[in-house]
Formats: sequence, structure tokens, C-alpha cells
Amino acid sequence: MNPILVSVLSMGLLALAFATILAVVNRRLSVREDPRVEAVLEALPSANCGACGFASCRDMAERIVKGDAEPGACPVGGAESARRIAEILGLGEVEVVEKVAVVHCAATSEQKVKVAEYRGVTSCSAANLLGGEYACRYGCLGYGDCVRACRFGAISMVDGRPRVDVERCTGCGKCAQACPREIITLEPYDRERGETIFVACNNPDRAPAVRRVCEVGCIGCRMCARTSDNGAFYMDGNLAKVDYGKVYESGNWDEVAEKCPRKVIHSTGRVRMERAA
Amino acid sequence: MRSFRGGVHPPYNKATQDRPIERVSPPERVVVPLSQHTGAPCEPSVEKGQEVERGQKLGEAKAFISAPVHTPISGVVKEIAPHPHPVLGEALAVVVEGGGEMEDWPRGDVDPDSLEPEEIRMRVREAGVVGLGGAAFPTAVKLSPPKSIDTVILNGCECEPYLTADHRTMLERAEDCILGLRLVMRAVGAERGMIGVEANKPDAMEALRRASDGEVEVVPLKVKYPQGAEKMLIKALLDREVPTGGLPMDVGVVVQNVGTAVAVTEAVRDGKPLIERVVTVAGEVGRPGNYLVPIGTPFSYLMEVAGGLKEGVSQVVMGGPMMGIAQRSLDVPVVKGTSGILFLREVPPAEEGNCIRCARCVDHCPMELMPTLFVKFAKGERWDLLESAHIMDCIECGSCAYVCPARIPIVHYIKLGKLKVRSLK
Amino acid sequence: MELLLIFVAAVLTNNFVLHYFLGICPFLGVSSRIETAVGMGLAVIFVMTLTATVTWLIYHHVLVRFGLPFLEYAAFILVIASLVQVVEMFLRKFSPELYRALGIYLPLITTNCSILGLALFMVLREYDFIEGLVFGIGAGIGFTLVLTIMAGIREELAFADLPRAFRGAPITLITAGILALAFMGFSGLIRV
Amino acid sequence: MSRRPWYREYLKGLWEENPIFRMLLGMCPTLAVTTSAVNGLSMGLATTFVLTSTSLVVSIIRKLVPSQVRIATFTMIIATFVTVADLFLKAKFPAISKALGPYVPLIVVNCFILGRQEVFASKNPTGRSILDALGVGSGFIFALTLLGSIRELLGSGEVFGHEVIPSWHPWVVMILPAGAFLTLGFLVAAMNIIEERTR
Amino acid sequence: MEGRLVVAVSPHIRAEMDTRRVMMGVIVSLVPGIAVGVWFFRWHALALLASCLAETLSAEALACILRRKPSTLGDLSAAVTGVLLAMVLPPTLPFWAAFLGGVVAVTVGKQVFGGLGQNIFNPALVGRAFLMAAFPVLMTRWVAPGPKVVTAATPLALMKFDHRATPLLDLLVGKVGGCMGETSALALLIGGLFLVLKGYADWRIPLSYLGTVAMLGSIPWAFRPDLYPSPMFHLLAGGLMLGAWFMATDPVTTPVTKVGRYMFGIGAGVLVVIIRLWGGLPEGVMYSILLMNAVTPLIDRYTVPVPFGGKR
Repeated sequence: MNPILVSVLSMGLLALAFATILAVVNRRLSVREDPRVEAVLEALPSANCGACGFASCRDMAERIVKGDAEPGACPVGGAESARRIAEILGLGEVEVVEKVAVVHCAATSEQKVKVAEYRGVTSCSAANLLGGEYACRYGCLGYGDCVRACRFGAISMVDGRPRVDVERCTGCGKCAQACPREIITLEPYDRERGETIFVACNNPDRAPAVRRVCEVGCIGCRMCARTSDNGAFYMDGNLAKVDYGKVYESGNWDEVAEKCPRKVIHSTGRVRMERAA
Repeated sequence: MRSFRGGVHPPYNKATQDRPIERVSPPERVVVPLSQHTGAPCEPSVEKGQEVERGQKLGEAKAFISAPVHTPISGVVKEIAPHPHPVLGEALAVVVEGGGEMEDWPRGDVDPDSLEPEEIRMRVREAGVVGLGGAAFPTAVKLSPPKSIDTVILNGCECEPYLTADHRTMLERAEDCILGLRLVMRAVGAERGMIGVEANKPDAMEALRRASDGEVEVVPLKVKYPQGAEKMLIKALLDREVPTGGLPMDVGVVVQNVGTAVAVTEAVRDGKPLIERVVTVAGEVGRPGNYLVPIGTPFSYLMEVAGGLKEGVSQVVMGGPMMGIAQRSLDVPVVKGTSGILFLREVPPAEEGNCIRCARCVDHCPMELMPTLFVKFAKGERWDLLESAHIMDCIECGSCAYVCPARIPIVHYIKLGKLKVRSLK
Repeated sequence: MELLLIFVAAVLTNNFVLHYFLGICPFLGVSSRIETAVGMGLAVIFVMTLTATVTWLIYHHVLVRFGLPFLEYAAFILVIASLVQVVEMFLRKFSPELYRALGIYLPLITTNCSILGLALFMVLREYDFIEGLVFGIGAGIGFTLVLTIMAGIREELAFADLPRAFRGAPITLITAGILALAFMGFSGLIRV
Repeated sequence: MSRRPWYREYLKGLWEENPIFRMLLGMCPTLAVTTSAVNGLSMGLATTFVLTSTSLVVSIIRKLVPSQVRIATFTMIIATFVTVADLFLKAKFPAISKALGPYVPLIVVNCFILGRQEVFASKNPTGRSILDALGVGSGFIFALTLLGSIRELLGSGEVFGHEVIPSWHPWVVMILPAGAFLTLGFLVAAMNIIEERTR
Repeated sequence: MEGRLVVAVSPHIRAEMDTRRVMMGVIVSLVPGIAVGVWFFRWHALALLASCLAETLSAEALACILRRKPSTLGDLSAAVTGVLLAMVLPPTLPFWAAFLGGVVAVTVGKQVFGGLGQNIFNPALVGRAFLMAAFPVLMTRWVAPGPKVVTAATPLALMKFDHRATPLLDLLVGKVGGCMGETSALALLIGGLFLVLKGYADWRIPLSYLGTVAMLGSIPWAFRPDLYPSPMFHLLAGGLMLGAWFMATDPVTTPVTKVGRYMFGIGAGVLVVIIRLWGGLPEGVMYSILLMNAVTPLIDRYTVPVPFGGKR
């Protein structure tokens, strides 16, 4: 017999036999999987970074489809992936407010009053168990848990306090979770000017107590609350706070920041504009 | 001699064991924190400017797990404000100014068998008695166990180096210890009373035996740290193991510190609230010793009473060196859980080496845990794995860190890990 | 006795991973967790046993009979691909957990050279049916053994402070190298 | 993807998508045959031949193949070309064929050949697919030859059979499996360092 | 009170034993073995020791510089590796080969894994296994002890290939061919007992290791004493004493659990007997330990003890 013919025939028969088996098995053992999971997974960045708190992107995709997670739950994909996921699931437009991390303590290691020698695990959560080495019980401990928590390299320690690179910050909130003193929060930014205004102090004590522990803490003088034209600044006890519902409508917030005697009202500097778009 | 597995033998340094308890005349200003115990802080029951009598209640315990606080001196309430606290860092405290010499509290009389258990519990609770061994758990709560109790154990081990307050208490107040034990037995309905004492205190055992007329068992135990940990003590005395996550009452036992027993006696017999306690002051001070100190006395005042500091003190610890808490300043007051104040010169080196997996920590852990895993997971921030490694069973006795040749602050990692495990739930 | 020699050789002395470099991709990829490694290993043992059986039958009763041994690569790969797909569907149905854990590596069993290598070696060494079967099981067990040891080591290394450049594949390869050195102790145990 | 200039399709395979150093695929032949530089080079050439031919065919028929059976189809195509390469080597270069042993047929299951079909040839026009295949193939040849040279050098003091270090005391371990693993491990680490420095 | 107070988590006192002392203890307990080696092999032994030490120390220092970490020479672990490596090399090995062994031991065996405490395999044995694979001829060229260089086979090789037993007394004293520091079982035993009794190492592994070898070794001997070596011979010959007391007790590469340490010893013992009796090589101590090093993570993982008060 012609070897070519035999080859073709035998391979063909083999292929046929296996195709049949596969077909049968496929029918017998088929598992129904929601095709939307694959689609949602496509819309996610697949970085498997874990910033959302789920095990993996696939895990998150399954949960989104099940309804256990919001379409905008991926902090990295941001508005774009949220929009696509919402589209896939037929939910329509989803509003995602973009935020950046701000640090409510701006004191350098020299400006904070040091009261103890700390020996132990070099992490903020660990140091916080002992109160750390500085007198202020509300300020930055300075061991950089937030730096390690950030997967985007957006935070670095400068002069003993964290500095957020707003260009890199995705607003995922990992740093805020990592900070044992809750000094870091996520706040919206001014879409016009691309910057976030915030109070760089978290100490609610009265002026003498603040002055004892820090050179630059908020002393609760109410100056910001008095000079703001639309009440965008208010006092929470002895600590100035920003009302983000109003502050970007305010016409004079940079003037308010200028007037603060302790200069604790800071701006993040310009956030990359295309993120807002 | 009876004991438990694991444990360590730190140098005991009990230089103050021959120094009789000495009463400290009260300072002019005491700071009485409203939270000196495990559980909910109590609420102030006085106002600023109010005059108070010695023994008057300053704070009322509203929650079940709580204990009231009383003023150790007569005087005027100066302020009610946050104040440095030796355990909590900062807590609401009542400041009383006054002073004058303190007299002995008038002694009452009581027959333990004639009192109803409820009456005992009520008096103990009103007196604000908490465990004086260090953990400061409200005693009245321990006296109302929801399970049946067959044995009450008095803990006279005092296995922490330096501390001798319990030793002196047993020696000088043996009868009050025994009476306290009988009151506790009456309150929980237990038949059996035992006192476990480390074998290095034969004089204390002798005194207790004499005072007890053989009714309670005074048992010598192997000299080994942490013999005085509740679970280790129960294991050594009764060969019962408290189940993981459980309490002594799960094996039918209530454990009380000997100092607590004396406080119970005073509360029930004399109606005296817990306004003073025995504190061992040791280390680099002029006159180390055992002092009967009013609660709320600042450490700095006590330091002066004890003869002032010597050269080169770099660390002040409240409690023993194995489990005590390092203090940031001497402005903190003596609280109910202050068993000792140590002024230490030598401090363990700051440098942490690599774990060489020598397993000394594993071999010495009295809870038979794997501290290697705790450090590994905590360093790798795998908080999820810590709980399944049984981190919550750790009693933080410090044996592992004590023996670690790499000088790893294991207990620090464990405390951090526990914090994270709790916050993940 | 002959069978025992084949078995021990496949497991220890001529281990597929450490001696023939077969199945390195899954060895590098799936060895980061012990559970996954064991799962993968079991899947490979299963597939190898099946492959040994089926390819032997096909080679001897189809290809040789019709004088077509030059078709062996194509035929073998066809058999293996189908088998793996069956295993995949099987797992998907009966053990979704395992299916998820093994993830993309299940299809990769198809391209796991150890499976094709097994078939090729079997033909090369002219094993009879039973020998082929023992060889298949042995090779699978050897693969699983090394994979599991590696997974244990890598779980430990996950907590080590490795130099950055060595994280991931490099340290795994170096560890495999040392493991290969250690396995040389078995040499001479069996002369193949 | 196709917006890139055409020569990038070739160049990317040399470094960013180098199958060995960056993507860590196709390790089995890499480790097995690189006992000498010549073996590494031959294996690289054979693999590149298979890869390029397969990419050519796949990119031509890419629209005809239903997605369910695409993997099987690709594999069969690869197997065909591997058989061709194997028979060619056996006929023309028997010595090399013997040295490479069963690792020539094992090209069939080289993960990155299939990988290129999946991610590139099945989605791109013929010209680009061939460039891509040639690029990745060159990267593969580069890696194999480098590895083979190092192992040959340390193992016998020679490279491509030429004495480089006179009176070198051979390190036998380098031609053993252990040497292969260790060398590749350090090589990948070195590439990681280079990558980090140049980025 | 001058200055600020130190805050740290308890305990505030520490035992005196630190890593450096542990390593020093190992070195001290190796002294008898080294002394015998130097006595028998003279300047060969000293030169070997010097080149291994020089290389492990400089490789360690270099690795620390490259990784921009503080120097770890002070913990003496590199010194221990150097001494141990020298002891498991043939006395006539050229210096450049010993040098290479030192490099491999410290870099491949230890530093690429992240340094002290994180390596999976015993560094000295990695160095030796590498040399063994690289230079099989050089690594099996043995000389008889004494001032003159006379080629001699090791007792194990004599046993394996010629079925000739060496007198036990010679094994005990060390008047036999073999690696620089492995020949005298007695000297090693003294050092090993010191190591264990002073608490520098755990006794469980040597005990279970030696015990397993003796027990398993006696089974074939009981049937064919003419063909198989006696258990005493097993214990005293080759590198077993050195391996059991000093290599298998390396804390870094052995299990941390007590049960695990018994398992390690038993496993290594089984492997030694298998390799010695049926393998192609006369000696299997090195391989047995390396192989058990490899499974140590698995052992540790599956022998986690039940905590106090847990269900047993």
C-alpha cells in the first residue's frame, strides 16, 4: 500500500477516534461557567496585585459577576475598567470618584519631640504598641509601613515622614490601611487645578499640649475656619478639618493656607490631569 | 518536683527578698487612673473640686468586667483628665491633692463559713479588687464562674526575677493569705485549696503551713520560669491542661495571686478598698526594697523614697524583667497591677540577627508552640497564616526571646501578629 | 527484579527533572506551593501511566504494524493532547478547587516534555508493555517527588531575604542544581 | 500591537521577550543540550527552523482554524516540522543528531513555540509573524549558545572546540545536570541585574 | 537619670548565648578533629585549612559588600563553613580546588539564599558536593597519614571494593586514609560530645542518625559477616562521625521540631546505609545529609507540635 495513503488514513483514524472520545467526555463532564467571568477578567488589569483585597484578578472577576464586589472595586483599573465591567454586566455608567492619599502629619524628625529610645521591630505597627519614640501620640512614627504597603512606589520617607508622589498614587488605600495611627486618608482632588488640599496634622489636643510635642502641629486657632469664604474649613474639637464637599468651590483656599500660623494646610501638588479625564 | 515542659532559668536577682514590707507615706498628689484593670474603664463618680475621704470611690464600675477605683488619700479632686498610664500609654485619671500620714485601716472580724458567696463577691467587687499578679483581671468576675469549680489555687510562685513582693506578703501576712483563700473557696464553692510556691522560698512555705493548720496544701514547685503562669501552675499542681483558648475554670480551677488573696481578706473582713499594694522596687536605686504604696503614687515619688537613682539607668520597667512594661517616663502612677518597678542599667542589644533556626525557642516554649513560625510569618506579613500557627495561644512569657541567640524580639513580633490577627477578624 | 531496577532508576538515579531535564516548565511554575505541587504531581502520575499504556499500544499495534514509525511524534502528541484534555475536563467536573489551583498549567501538561519524553524513551529502550507501565509510574513518582521537595523549599524561601536578582526562577534553578548534586549520591545504585 | 515598526517585531525577541532569560520558557532543551557551544547552536537553529515554519503556516491558515481545536492543530503542525528537522539532522549531521538525542523530537513540546502561535502568529499577518518567530528564535539561539559556551569553557577550557584557556583542569560538573542548573540560575540572575540596571 | 529611657517589648533580660557563641562553640569542639588531622597530614592539612578559611571569609565579606549589608563576618558562621569544608576534603587537594570549594560553599550554598539562617543546604557540603562532581579524580585521591605521601584507599573503599576491613583501633585513632578531618572517630566523638553537652547543638540528630546506621548496618552483617561490614565499622569509618555530630546538627538546615529532628536523623541514617551497601560510591554521609536538608522544609511543615492544651 502507498505509505502516504497509509499515513493519512491512520492519522486520520486516530484523530477521529480521539475526537469522538473527547466529544463524548466533553458532553458527560461539561461544567457550565459563566462567560461573563472571562469577559470581566479581560477588563481587569491582571496585575494580581491584591490591592482590592481579593486573592487574584480571577477571584475578583468571579465575585463581581456574583455580585459580591462592585464593578469599581479594582483600584488599579480605575474608572476605565469600572466602565467596561459595568458595560459587560449591563449596569450602565458607574461613578468612580478618584482620590489620592494624603498624610495628616508633616513634622520632620527634628520637628517632633523625641522622648524615648525605641528598640524593637522596625515597623510602625510594632512601634505603635510601645508608643514609638516621639512624644506626639497622633503623629507619624516614621518607620515607613505605608512605604512598604504601596505597590506603586508612590510613597517615600523624606526627613522622617512619608511623602506621596501623587503622579504614581492610584488611590488604592493600602497605605491608609497600613498606618496604625490612621494618619493617611484618601481625599478627592480639585478637578480644575488637579491638587488636593489637606490638613497636615492629626493631633486633637489643645494648643499647649500640641506645642509641647511638636513644632508644626495644628494648635486649633480657628484661623482657617474664620478666613474661609464658604466654610470649607471647620474645627473638629481643636483640630482643623477640610470639608471636601465645599473646599473646591471655595475661591480662597490658597489664601487660607497662607494665613495658617502653623502652616499645616498643605497641597499635594499637581495630580496628573489625564487621570481625571 | 512537680513542674511543666519547657521554660527557662533566668538569673533570679532577688536581692530584696530579705527586706520587710515598708509603708510609704503618701505623696501630696496622687493620680488615680479610671482604668487599672482588664475590661471597661470605670466612670468618674466625683467632680472637680470635690472633697474626698480616704477610701472614697472615685470611679464607678458600670460594666460587668470592670472594677471601681478609690482614693488612697483624703483631699480635693484637682482635675479629671488624660494622664500618662504605665500600661495604656495615656488614660483618663482623677487627680487628688491632699496628703497627711496614712494610718492602718481599722481591722474587722469575719467568719468565712458564715458568709454567703454572694456577699463575698459583692464586698470584693465594691472594694475594687483585681488580680495583683500583673494582669489585673477583676477578681469579683473570677469569683462568679459559670462552671463548677473543685479547686482554688493560690499562686505564690513569683517566678519573675527581681520581684519579691509576693514572697514578703506570704511571709508577713500568711494568715491573711489563708483567710483569703478560704473566702475564695467559699465564694466559688470549691472543696480543695492549694498554694503553689517555688521551692526557693522555704520560709514562705513554712509560714503558710503554720498559718493553715494543714487545711490547705502548700506545694513546693520546681524553680523555673514561667512557673507562675496560670496554665503552667495548674499543669504542675493538678496535671490538668487548660484547653487552648480556654480558662482555668474549664478544668474546674480558679487561680488567685497571693497578694490578691490578702486584698480579698481586707475587702471582706475590714471593708477596705484596694487603695495600696506591695511594690518591689529593685535595680539601680539607693534603697531597693518592698514598699506598701498608695495607688496613684507617681513612679518619680517612689523612686525618691527608695533612695534615688544610681548612675546609668537606661530603662525603667513596670513588673518583672520577663513580662514587664518599659516606661517612657517616671510621670506614670503606680496602679493596681504594679507588682514591681525595676531600674535597669543593662539593656539587651538593639541589633536583631538572622534566625539560625536553632529551635531553642521551640524547645523552651511552655505552651509548646513554634515561635519560629510567628517570627517568619510576621516578618513576611502573612498574618493569615499566624492564626493557624496558634499564635493566640501564646502567653507572651518571653521565654523564647530570652533564649534566642540571634536576639530577635520574638515577643514583639508576636504582639504585632496578635494585633493583626485580631484586626483581620 | 528488572522491573524494580527500572522503577528505582526512574524515581531516583535517572530522575526526569534532575537528570533528563524533562518537565522543567511546570517544575519552575507549579513548585511554589506544596498543595499545588502535589496536585500537579498526581495529575502527572495519572497522565504518565495512561500515556505509557496508550502510546505503547499505538506504537506497537498501529505504527509498527503498518510500517509507520516515522509518524511517532505526531501520533504520540495527539494521544497525549487528548488524554490531558480528558483529565482537564475530569478535574473541572469533580474537583473545581484543584482545577483552579492548577490553573493554566493543566493545558501545559500537554506541552510537558516529560510526558512525550516518557513515550520516546519507552520506544527507544524497547520496553515491553509491563516495563513501560512501571517506567511510566516511576517517572511520574520521581517527578512528583522532586516537585514536592522543591515546593517545600520554595515555601521556605518565600520568607527568605533573597538577593533581588535571584528571586523566582534563578534561585529555583540553583536549588535544583544543588538537588541534582545531592541526587548524585544515588548514582551507581542502579546501572541503566 | 501591529502599530510597532516592523523591525521591532524582530528585535523584541532578542531581549524583552527573550524566551529563556525573560520569559523562562523552553527550559528543557536549554538545560539538556548545552553541554557545548556547538550543541547549543544546533539546537537553537533547529528550534528556530521549526518555530519559523510553524509561524508561517499558522499565520496563513489562522482564519481557517476554529478556536476549539487550534491548540491541537498547532501541535500537529509543529510535530510535522519537527519530524522534518529530525530526519534532516539524522541524514546530514548524524553526529549532532546523536548528541542532541531525544531532545530534537522534544522540540514538539517546547512551550514557547506553541506560546508564539497562541499570542502572535494566530493573530498577526504572515510577514510580522515570521519576523517575530525569527526574533524569538534568535533570542533562543543567543541564549543557548551563551549557555553552551560557558559550560564548555568551564567544563573543558574550550569554546566551539577551540582551546581558550590552556591546561585548564576540567570541571566535570559543568557537563552534568547540576552544572546546567547552576549555570542557568546564575545567568538568569545576571540578566535580571542587567535588566534592572538598564531600565 | 541622664538621657532618654529605652522602650522595648519584654523580656528585658536575655540569656548570654548568642549566635557568635554558638558558632565559637562549634569551632572549639572541632579542635580535636583538626588537631588529629594536622598531626597526621602535616602542612597539607594546615594549608587546606588556611585556603578554605581565607576563601569562605573573603567570599562572605564580598557578598555583604555586593548586597550592601553590614558585614556578617563577626557571627563566625563563614568561619565554621570554612573549617568544616577543609575537614571534608582530601589532604592532597590542590589549593585552587579548595579555594573554588570555598567560593561555591559560601556563594551557592549560602549567600544566594539570603545569607545566614536562610540557606536550605549545608554550605560546606554544597562546596564539597560541587568539588566531588567537578573533580572526581582529585577528590578521591587519598594518602596514608604520615610525613610521606603514600597513596592509600579509604577504609570504606577497601571494604566496598576489596571486602577488607580496617582494624577498629586504627579507625578510632585515625591512622587511615580519608578526608583531612574525618579520620579519627575518637577525636570527633570527644568534640561532638562537648558540642552536645554544652548545649551548642541538639543531641537528637546525632543519636538517631548513629543509632539508625548501627541498627540497619547490623542486619546484613548478621547474615553475611564476611561480606558486609560490622555496625561498629559503619559507625567509625568514613565521615559518619564528622557528619553526624557537626554537619547534621547545623541548626539552619535541619528541622526545628523535636519529632522532625528524629526523622532527620533516621532518614539520613537509612540513606547512608543504602548508599554504602548498594550504591556506586563507598561513602554516602554527605549525600544523606544534603538529601535530608532538601526535605527539611517538608518535615518541619508536617511535624508542627500540638500546642499545650490542644487536642492530642
